[in-house]
This record gives sequence, C-alpha cells and structure tokens, in this order.
Amino acid sequence: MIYGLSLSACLFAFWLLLSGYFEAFLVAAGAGSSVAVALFAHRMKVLDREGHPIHLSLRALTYWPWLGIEIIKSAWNVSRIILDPKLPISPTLVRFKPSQRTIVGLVTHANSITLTPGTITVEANEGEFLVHGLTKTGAQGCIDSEMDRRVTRFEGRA
Amino acid sequence: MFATVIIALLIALAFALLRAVLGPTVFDRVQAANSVGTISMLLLVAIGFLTDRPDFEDLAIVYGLLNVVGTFAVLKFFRHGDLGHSADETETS
Amino acid sequence: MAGLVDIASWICLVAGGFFSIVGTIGLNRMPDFFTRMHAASVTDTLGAGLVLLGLMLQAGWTLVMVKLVFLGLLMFFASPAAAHALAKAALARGLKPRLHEEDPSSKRS
Amino acid sequence: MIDVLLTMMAVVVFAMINQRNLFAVVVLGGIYSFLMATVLVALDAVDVAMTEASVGAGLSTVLLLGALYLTKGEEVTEVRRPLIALAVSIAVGAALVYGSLGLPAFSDPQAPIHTHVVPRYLNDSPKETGVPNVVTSVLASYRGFDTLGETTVVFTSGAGVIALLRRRRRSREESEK
Repeated sequence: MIYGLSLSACLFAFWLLLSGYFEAFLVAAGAGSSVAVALFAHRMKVLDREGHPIHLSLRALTYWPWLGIEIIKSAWNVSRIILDPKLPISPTLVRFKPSQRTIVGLVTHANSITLTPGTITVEANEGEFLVHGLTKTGAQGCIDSEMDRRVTRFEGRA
Repeated sequence: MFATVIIALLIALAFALLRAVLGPTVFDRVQAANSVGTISMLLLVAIGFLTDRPDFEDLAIVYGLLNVVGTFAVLKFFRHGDLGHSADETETS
Repeated sequence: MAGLVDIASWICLVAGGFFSIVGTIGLNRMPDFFTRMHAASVTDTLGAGLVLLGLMLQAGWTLVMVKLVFLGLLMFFASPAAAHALAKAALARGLKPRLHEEDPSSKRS
Repeated sequence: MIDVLLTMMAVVVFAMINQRNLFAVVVLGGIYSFLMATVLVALDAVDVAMTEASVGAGLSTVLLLGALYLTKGEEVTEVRRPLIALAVSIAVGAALVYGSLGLPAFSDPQAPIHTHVVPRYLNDSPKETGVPNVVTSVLASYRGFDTLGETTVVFTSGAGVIALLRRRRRSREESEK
C-alpha cells in the first residue's frame, strides 16, 4: 500500500514537472492518471519492495555524494590516460565476490562500478562480479574495496 | 558563451560519429550511438538556453529515455536474435 | 553574488564540453571495444554531469532546473545499466577483450 | 550549426550505403534520427523533433530489429544491376527537387501558410480552447476528430502487428522443439 502511494506521488511529481501548468483541471487529470497507473502496476504485480525501494532513500543521501566524488576522481584519471600520448593502458579482467546480500545492494554495487569511469561490470551474478578495468590497478582496486563496504552499509539490514 | 559549449559538443559529436562509421564491430557502433544520443541530448538543452527557450528539456528527457530504450532493444536482440543464441544465458531484465 | 554563480556556471560548462571531447577522443584512440567503453563513460558521467550542472546554475530556482535535475538522475540510473548490458552482450557474443598480457602492438579489428 | 549537423547526416548515410551488415545499418539509422531531431530543434520545430526522436530513433529501431529477427542479418549481394530502381529513385528525387523550387522562400511572411488560418490559431486558440500549447490545441481541439480517427487507426494496426508477430514467434518455437 505504501509503495502504491509513493509510486503515485512520484508519477504525479513527474506529471507536474512535464506539464508546468497548475490549473485545477490539469492537476486533477494528472493526479487521476498517476493513481490509475499505480493501480495498474498493482494489478500487474510489479509494485514491490525491490522495484520501488523507498526504504533506502535516506541512506542514499550519504552514499551518492561519496559516489559523485569517486566518479569525478576516476574520470579525471581516465581523461589523463586518454590524453597521454603513450596511452598507458593495461586492460584487466578481475573476478571477485561482492559482500552484498540483497538484489538492490548488488545492483547498486554493480552500477556504481560501471558508473565510475575506468571500470565496467561485465557480469553481475549473485556471488560473483566480473569487472573489466582500463588499468590493472584500477581493476584490482575493485576487490574488497571501500565501495563494497559502503554499499553493504547502504543496503542495511535486508 | 553558450555557443562555446555547443561548438565543443559538436566536435564531440563528430568524434563519436567517426567511431560509429569506422566500426569495426557492431558493439562499437552501438556504443557510439549511445554516445551520440547523450551528446545530442546535451546539445538540445544547450540550444534551448542559447535561444532563450529552456523549455526544450522535455524533448531532452524523451531523448534520454529513448536512448536507453534503443540501446536495450539492440542488445536484447543481440542476445536472442539470429546472430546466435547464447544458451546458458538467463534473462534478467 | 550573481556574477559568482555566472563564473561557476561557465567553468562547469567549459569543463563539461572539454570532458565530452576528451571522452570521444578516447572513443577513437582506444584499441579495442572494452577500453572504448571506459572512454565513453567519461562523456556520459563527467561531461554530461558538468554541462547539466552549469546549465542548472544558469537556470536558477525554476522548473527548468528541476527538469535538468531529473535529466541528470535519468542518466545516472540508466547509463550504467546500458553500459553493463552492452559489455555483457559483447562478451556473450564472443568478443574477447584485449588483455594486458598480450602483445600491445597487435591491433584487433 | 545546421550545416554541420547536415554534413554529419550525409556522412552517416554514406556509411549506411556501404554497410552490408543490417544491424549496423539499423544502429546508424538510429544515429541519423537523433541528428535529424537535433536539426529540427535548431529549426525551432520542437514538436516535429519530438516525433522524429520517438518514432525514428525509438520505435523504428525496435520495429526494424523485430523485422530482422524474422530475416537474415546480412544483406545479400545483388544478382542483377539495379538500374531500374536507380532510375526511379533519381526521377522521384528530381521531381521532389523541382517541386521544392515552387515553395515560398524560407520564413516569408507573405507565404500562404502564414496568411490564412495560422493567425487565427496563434491569436485566438488560448481563448477558444483553453489549451496552453498552440500545437496541442490544433491537434486535439480544432482537428480533434481527425486525431481521434488517426489514433484509432494507429492503435488498431499496432495491435494487429503485435498479434501477428506473436503467433509467428510461438509457432517457430514449437517447430524448433
């Protein structure tokens, strides 16, 4: 129920964002259609804890800024490599075990790895990630990393 | 000054296009198409500001969504299309 | 104060344009598909993020800014998923990444 | 800027012509649509750009890939020389160029399109229909029945196409077993 309400609220916010007009009829139409979509989602059984993880929204506020700084740092490193005339790359594949237990946590970890330039998650299974790194040190930095610990803290008690 | 950004983005667009034309594998082209989508989205927003009508962002949002939808369509097709099935793959999305 | 915001926004815009170009240069300089993906992600994250940030500073507290924030969030969630799917599909289709141990001068095509 | 984008589009088209792998053609077609939509935005035709982006880059990519699923991924080499097709294309292209010569000059205020019904749309539509966007008011109010019929036709054909493709795919899976 609470997921239905939060989904309707999100959809309604999206409607307001796109429309930008605040007349009674238009706003009512938007509210009506967002509630209808939430009901449809409920009927289709796609409305659950995993698809709409509002319980994580508070902790996200501390995790995302850290991730942003990480992204900037590694993007700067990759830019330096690109502009270096010698192109000092050493592409490496590493396999390792992430310590998350929930699907949302695993997806967050995999996406964070991909989002930081220089490393890409090629395969993300429950007990094993396959990561391709632009440099050897960068790829091996993903094993038991700071990011791993932070994501585990982020997912909290599953 | 918005013109500076637009010129920079156009240069980036040209480079991405070069990779799309050169290939050599289809995945390179998909990656380049993805980059073209991102860059043209930024270009669109910048044009909106240059012409003093920043309401163009609705269109940019559509671009962004379509970029993702298009990439996924291409890739799903690659996993299950006629260029060979990968039998041990389990579909997750 | 307004001047300060203006300067900050121009720095962001110019830096964003610069990183976009750097990413696409990398797209052309890198030797194989997987390394090219790393270069493209520079454009996707830092280039796009800085351009959007600069434009947000220009927009001020308006609906336009909210839309830009939404656009940024969209990219933030969607681009790694697309990149991951791309890499996975390439690997599943038998495209081998060129690893460090091999002869660096051998260009794959 | 439009010139630059148009040049890029021409480059993409030549790459598509030279390409024999049809996936690559579809991907390049998506790029072409993105560039086209950007050109349309630069020409201030935002609604057309929206359509181009969603239909050209989104929908037609998916549809073409669906079509490719039923055929082969490589273009077969031509058995005979396509001279007739070439002649027809050139003739049609020449006719189109000839027709474009008769058009009024770009953004000519005296052109017929600007003198008949457009001023009324632009001036009176917010009063008459209460719709904030002029394009929307034309599509959904002045031409409301037209749009309704159009949407019905498109929806029906879309549903029909999906029904057909579904059945084909299922029967193929059964025949494989």
